[in-house]
Amino acid sequence: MANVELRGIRKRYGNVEVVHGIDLEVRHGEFVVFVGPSGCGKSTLLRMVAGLEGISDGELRIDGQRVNELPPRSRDIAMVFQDYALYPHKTLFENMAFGLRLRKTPEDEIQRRVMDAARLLKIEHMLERRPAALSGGQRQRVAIGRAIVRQPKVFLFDEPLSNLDAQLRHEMRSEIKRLHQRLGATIIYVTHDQVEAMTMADRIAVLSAGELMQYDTPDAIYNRPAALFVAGFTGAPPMNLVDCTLAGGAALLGPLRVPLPQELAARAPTAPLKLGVRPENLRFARQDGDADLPAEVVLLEPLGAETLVTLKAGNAELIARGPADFRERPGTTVTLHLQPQHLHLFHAESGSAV
Amino acid sequence: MANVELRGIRKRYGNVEVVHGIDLEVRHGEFVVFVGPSGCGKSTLLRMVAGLEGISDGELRIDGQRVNELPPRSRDIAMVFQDYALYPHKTLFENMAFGLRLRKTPEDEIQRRVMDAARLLKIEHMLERRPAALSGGQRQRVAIGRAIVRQPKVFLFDEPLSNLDAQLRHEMRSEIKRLHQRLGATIIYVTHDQVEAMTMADRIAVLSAGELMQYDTPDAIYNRPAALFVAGFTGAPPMNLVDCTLAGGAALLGPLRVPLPQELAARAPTAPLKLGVRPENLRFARQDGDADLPAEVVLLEPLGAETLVTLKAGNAELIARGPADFRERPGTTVTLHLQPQHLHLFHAESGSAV
Amino acid sequence: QQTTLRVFSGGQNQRPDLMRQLFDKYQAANPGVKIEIETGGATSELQRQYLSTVLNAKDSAIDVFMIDVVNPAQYFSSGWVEPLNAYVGEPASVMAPYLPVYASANVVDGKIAALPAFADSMFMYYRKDLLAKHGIAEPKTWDELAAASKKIMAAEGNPALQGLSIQGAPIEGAVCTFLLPYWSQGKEFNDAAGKMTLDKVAAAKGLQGWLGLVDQGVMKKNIAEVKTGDTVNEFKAGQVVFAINWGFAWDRFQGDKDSTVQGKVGVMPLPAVAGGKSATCIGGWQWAVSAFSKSKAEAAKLVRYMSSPDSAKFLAVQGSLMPVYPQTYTDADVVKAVPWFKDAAAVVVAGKSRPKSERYGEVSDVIRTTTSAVLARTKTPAEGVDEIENRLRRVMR
Amino acid sequence: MTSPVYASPWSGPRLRWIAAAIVVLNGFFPALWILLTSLKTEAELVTRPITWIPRNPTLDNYVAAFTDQPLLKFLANSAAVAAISTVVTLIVSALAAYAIARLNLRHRQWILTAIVASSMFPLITLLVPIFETMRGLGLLNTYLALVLPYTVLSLPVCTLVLVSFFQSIPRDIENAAMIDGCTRLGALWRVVVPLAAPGVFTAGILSFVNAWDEFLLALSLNSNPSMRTLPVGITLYQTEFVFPWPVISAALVVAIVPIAILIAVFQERVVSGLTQGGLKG
Amino acid sequence: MLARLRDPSDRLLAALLLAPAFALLALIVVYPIGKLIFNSFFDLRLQGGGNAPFVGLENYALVLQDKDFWNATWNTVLITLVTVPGALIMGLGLALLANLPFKRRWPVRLALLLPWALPLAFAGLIFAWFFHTEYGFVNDLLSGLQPEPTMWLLRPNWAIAAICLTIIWKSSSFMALILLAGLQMIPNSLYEAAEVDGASQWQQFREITLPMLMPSIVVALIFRTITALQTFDIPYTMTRGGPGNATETLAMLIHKNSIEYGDIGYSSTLAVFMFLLSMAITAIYLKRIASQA
Ligand SMILES: Nc1ncnc2c1ncn2[C@@H]1O[C@H](COP(=O)(O)OP(=O)(O)OP(=O)(O)O)[C@@H](O)[C@H]1O
Ligand SMILES: Nc1ncnc2c1ncn2[C@@H]1O[C@H](COP(=O)(O)OP(=O)(O)OP(=O)(O)O)[C@@H](O)[C@H]1O
Ligand SMILES: [Mg+2]
Ligand SMILES: [Mg+2]
Repeated sequence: MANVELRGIRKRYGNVEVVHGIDLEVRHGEFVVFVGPSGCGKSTLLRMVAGLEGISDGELRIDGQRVNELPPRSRDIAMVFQDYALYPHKTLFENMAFGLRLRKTPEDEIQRRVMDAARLLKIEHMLERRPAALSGGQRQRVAIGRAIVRQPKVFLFDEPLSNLDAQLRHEMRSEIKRLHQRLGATIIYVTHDQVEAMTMADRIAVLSAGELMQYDTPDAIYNRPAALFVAGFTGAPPMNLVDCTLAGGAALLGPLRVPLPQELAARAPTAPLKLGVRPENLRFARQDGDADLPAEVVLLEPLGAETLVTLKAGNAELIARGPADFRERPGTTVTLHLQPQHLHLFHAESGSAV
Repeated sequence: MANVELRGIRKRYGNVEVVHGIDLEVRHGEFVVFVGPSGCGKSTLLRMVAGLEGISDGELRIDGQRVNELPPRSRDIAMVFQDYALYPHKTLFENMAFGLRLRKTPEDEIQRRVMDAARLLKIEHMLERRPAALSGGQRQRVAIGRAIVRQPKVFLFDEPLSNLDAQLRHEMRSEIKRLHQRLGATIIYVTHDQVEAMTMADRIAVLSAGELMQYDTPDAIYNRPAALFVAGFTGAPPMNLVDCTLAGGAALLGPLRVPLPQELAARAPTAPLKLGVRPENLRFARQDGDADLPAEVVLLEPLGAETLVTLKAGNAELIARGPADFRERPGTTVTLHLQPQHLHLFHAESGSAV
Repeated sequence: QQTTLRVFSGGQNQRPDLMRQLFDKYQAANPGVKIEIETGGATSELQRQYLSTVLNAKDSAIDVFMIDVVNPAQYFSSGWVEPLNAYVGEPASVMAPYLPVYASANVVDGKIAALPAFADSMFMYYRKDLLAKHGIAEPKTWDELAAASKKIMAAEGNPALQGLSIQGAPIEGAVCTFLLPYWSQGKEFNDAAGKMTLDKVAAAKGLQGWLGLVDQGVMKKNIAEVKTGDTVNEFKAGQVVFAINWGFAWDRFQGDKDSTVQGKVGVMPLPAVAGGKSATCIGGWQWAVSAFSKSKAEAAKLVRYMSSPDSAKFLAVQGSLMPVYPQTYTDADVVKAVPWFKDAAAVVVAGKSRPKSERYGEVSDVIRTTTSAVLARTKTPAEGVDEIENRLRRVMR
Repeated sequence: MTSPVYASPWSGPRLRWIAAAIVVLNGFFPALWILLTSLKTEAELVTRPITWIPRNPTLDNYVAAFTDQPLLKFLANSAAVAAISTVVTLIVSALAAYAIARLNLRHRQWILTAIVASSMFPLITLLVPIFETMRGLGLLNTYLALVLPYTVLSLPVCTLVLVSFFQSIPRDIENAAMIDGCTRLGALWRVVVPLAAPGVFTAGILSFVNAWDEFLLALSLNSNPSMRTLPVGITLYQTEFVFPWPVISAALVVAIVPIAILIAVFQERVVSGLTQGGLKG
Repeated sequence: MLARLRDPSDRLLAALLLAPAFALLALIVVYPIGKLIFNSFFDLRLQGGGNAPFVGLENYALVLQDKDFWNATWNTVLITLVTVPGALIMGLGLALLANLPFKRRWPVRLALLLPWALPLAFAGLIFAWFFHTEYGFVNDLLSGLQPEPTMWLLRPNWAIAAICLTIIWKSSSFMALILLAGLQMIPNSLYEAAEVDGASQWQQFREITLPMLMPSIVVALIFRTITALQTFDIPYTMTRGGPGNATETLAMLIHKNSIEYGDIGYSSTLAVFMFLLSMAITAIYLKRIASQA
């Protein structure tokens, strides 16, 4: 258990700066998830925390102590690598036991811990194999196992579940949460999976092109995105964002008029704006206080549990989550209902929330 | 465009058989998705189709012609590897151009196609880099690019989007579908992502431990799972499955009683059964004709767009999808509503659907 | 009809440059013959290696080659050299004009195995200037030599100065190092039939003599490391009073740019043990015709020419190579060109040939290895002599 | 490739320079000694105390080296023989190594053993039969007479080196090439060999130097002065009794310099760690 | 047919790929080795004009009774036992040093290679000179430390030591070359994983570097052992096997018997023994290699 502070952290590869000064604190025992588009610098950041990449600028502190110069092995961390980085010459058992052996853990303790992890990860029957004889998901599980058998101050997970099926992913998610609770460990976790981010995180850091866009609780990130980027990045599908202007307490989308809640309208400037609404807040069934928006169905994507409906309202393309049994054919016009309290406004230029 | 037939395909590694006789046909221009738990043999199957693994038994036909002995190069396929398998010594451009160069495609054509793919994949500004200087997701995109610049008869994709963020993944999904439509290519696609499977597939093949469990349209897989395994594997979270017995046209879950639709009850035997209901069909708002089920809230997992609610009904643990604003605290008792037509029954022993 | 003869003429020591000139003359006189020279490895070891590969494979690429004076018996019994009787005549007449040692060395089982090309011998070189400066006469016995050395060394006060330099490394020269003091006691190593007649006491005494010189500081402690070239270089550098070495050394002492002893070098017969007689080791090279040659008659003719008195004179005048004919030493042209030959003649004539054996390789190996080991003091002289006897008893029957 | 920058005892610049100094001194010392010797006179060698730096540096020895013997001719012959045999060795051993490393051969051990065992007989005992073979083929005094045996000489070690390197190339990368349209050999040539570059380079250097230095065969198979190689040529400076170190040192320097240049040039081109970054796990 | 050659089955492909290697081996070594073994059953001496009586295994019996053979075998084994591990350790050290991230690597790598590029016989001569009692730089360096110059090459134990040192110097280069290439093939990510697992530099070396390098080490060891068993040039040029035959190796004995003594039958027999020795010693390694393959 430890806290991790990033102060003005930068990373340059040659002349190219890929991380542009990140300030962020992970508290004792906190579970922080990094999300952001591919290539935005999540792995780089994690690797800098681990000590595997030099820090070009800024300061990294663990438990208040500057560790920029500390080698990884002295930082007491465990990490699941995005590319696994298993030891090809060791069996699965030895892959997982390695960190413990280095710490001179008693043999029976090693046995116990590795077997526990293996059982958890459903790889207990292949402990004598080498990584080459495993499937992708199995390798990933070994990589997780290697991290969790140890009990370090900080866990770093780089997309640890990306190659697992939904079922297993669900289980692993719970297990990692349980691990977090049991050990009270500090965890930094990179993922592309919205569900993982939402369910596991105490706080989510949203990164974009090497910059920190928002760092807050899942609820805040989802419901009160501080920036256009965050709004457009979270949710699957993400928030619908439509150009609009303000007139008389309502947003104008071309010919369409969407009334806004009083205090939101009051705050908003007259400059060009973006109106944001999440797909699940575009509803086909009317409730009290809803604003109405006529739209044409463009495309249906049945997902089993629900149907993603792409619609055209004025010039704007919107995606709504419809029920699994949504049956309107493309081309028909329906009325969308939206609740004013679920509307978001952003400055079109600066991207910041109104 | 080609059709691919698998006839009694088996694969043994040494003494261990990992694929136990798969029969399956992919039609001309069809988009087939393989899903199944980690380690069930999806990659192995794909690699056998590609000609990278020997076929221990059975016959593989492409366009009616037996190709068991044909080298990969002569099968006119492209493949995205689960572990990317980029050429570390070539730049991204050359990674993608390699297949075209081997086919003596004219230089300007190569330029054009590679640039197109790169633009699509948003990697056009790093074409001169080597794979080592890329993030995980960027590497994955290169791997996709390498496959799509060629225009082969069959595309094989092994979890091509697992390291991409939701946004990009959404775009790539559309692109791959568009590619499929434009080229009319036959595609076999492995994924763990339910959304991908549901939205992209013409047909889904569900595999378990080297066996084909069901091979049907997404709708059928989701709504009419032929086997317990399929039901338990699809959906995120998957279908709730609860032990039950049959009595008087209703399913008995210990003390609780769930009325079944007439004709389902008629078909069902008296042997031990499993009752299946998908999380989205466990509702908190009552509709006409619903059956009621009292349950205790155990855990809430807010996902932003919705909340996963774990409940205890009798001895059974159930997961329901609640609205984003679901606010009942754990410990409170609620009434679940389920529609009889969304209930599934399975033989507890054989696993087959009633 | 043109005949091409390929001649293998070792390295620089065999003076391929001079041989070429002779060949050119021969070609001029015999228009049907063309002669090509092939030079092999520069040392007799490398030559042996090359020749044994080629001849062992019964290759006809070489028609004529040069061999060391110790080798005719060995090559003859290997069937590598063509007996020349049929081409040049019987030994009794053909060999008579040569120096007797060479005449006998080249006749094996009554067959002429090769014809002498030029002679060589171990000489005792000394610093005329130093002996003169300290008023010392040429020593006649080893004891006198030791005394003379010590006197000069003490007087000169040069710590680098050695009294005597010989070859103690396990090279062919060490065979002579063993034989010289042994012979100088009037003993023979073998009889005319090649059977060993080793007097172990005398042999041990000879070796002990060398060690005595080391102990007295006349020779250096690491004498077992010294090779022929070391002696030459050290003498050239003015660090040696007496040096035993082959004939070629003279030119190096007198002719080399970096020699510090030009004009200060004398040659004398080797000392003897008190009551014994001076003896030295001869060397030199012989012309042989390959048994696998396709033009043996032509080759034999060439060999005959190369071994003729005219050729000997040419080689002596042009290259200071020692003649194999006694009368050439006194030839006016020769004496004029190479004045020191008048001193050399006596030494060469008194020279003895190393044991003549068809297994000379083994004989030489045993003697030189053991001698060097004794000089390195890893064996006592008595042990060394025992070993030589044991090992060679079977070989030299 | 990124290299870790965390503090490691060897990454300190000072220690790194010490390390470099050790390696360089160890490797260069005798060569340096030769270089210094090549600038000395013969007499200087037998003076005591010994001199390290030549008192009167002279290039005479180099002049002698080039005029006493056709050193350039030797150089050219050596270069030709070494280059040709390196190419042949690399091709032959890469093919064999690929078969051993990648194809599921049942008698792999025996194939390996046979190849390795061929290097277990001392060359000297095989010399005469090899000579006979070459004579039989009419190859004496041609480059080929040396190229063939040199290839065989380096074949075992190169094959084994390449086997171990090929094995460490991930199969999937080769698979990708086959899917992209390469034949097996195409994949070997275009992907496996470049990725095994350090190994191929090593094998190449091994066989080049083997050929460059070989003496015994060169002495016996190519006796024609115009076909002589450098090591044999250098021995020609010595005579039966005298070993002119300064001139021979000069010739040795001339013999070593091309190799040094070759290595320096190639070295910078063989980028290390090429295998990295292609794979996920 | 052509198509069949373009895409042959594994077995055909293997045959095609191995064909050039085995053809060359057949051409260059099979006949010579056959002849060698054949000769070992004859009392074949060059002197005597080549009529060689068949003697069956007599040569083999003679070898076993030959003091010189046992002496040479002992020296050879001793040199092997000292120089193979010596060269491995030194080569590994050099390779590790040379693998450090220098900006310009070639001077270091060149230094690594030079000893090996120096022709073997000349390396022996140069080191013999270094160890020369009077003109060698070793005694020059030690001149203050010893009252009297040591005669390195004239004392059996020192001579062996000097020879071993020279061989190690010379052959560690070969080792380092192979190991350096092996080092370059180890993915950096493994070190990263080990770092994170908490491995110290030494532990990383033991747990990652060594095992990953093992294939290269084994290859290097096989050939180093084989060449060590054939040690010839260096002792030959440094001591000629002296003093006495204190530093005579098997290969020198074979050379002596064939070139100097012309005893082809006997030297062939010695060569067969040497082969058996090599086989016995390398069998262990070969097994390892084969199991890796
Ligand atoms: N070389 C091998 N030797 C033995 N077993 C192997 C080998 N390669 C794969 N397997 C096993 O074969 C099974 C199928 O592997 P495959 O890679 O096809 O799984 P997958 O369905 O792609 O899984 P994932 O989703 O995790 O990638 C796995 O259980 C794996 O452990
Ligand atoms: N060695 C390098 N040289 C130059 N640029 C690099 C290097 N390594 C990474 N980058 C760049 O740095 C950026 C950040 O990479 P990083 O791996 O941190 O991304 P990421 O957020 O983890 O992405 P992903 O989700 O795709 O894994 C990327 O744009 C990548 O191209
Ligand atoms: Mg990443
Ligand atoms: Mg897989």
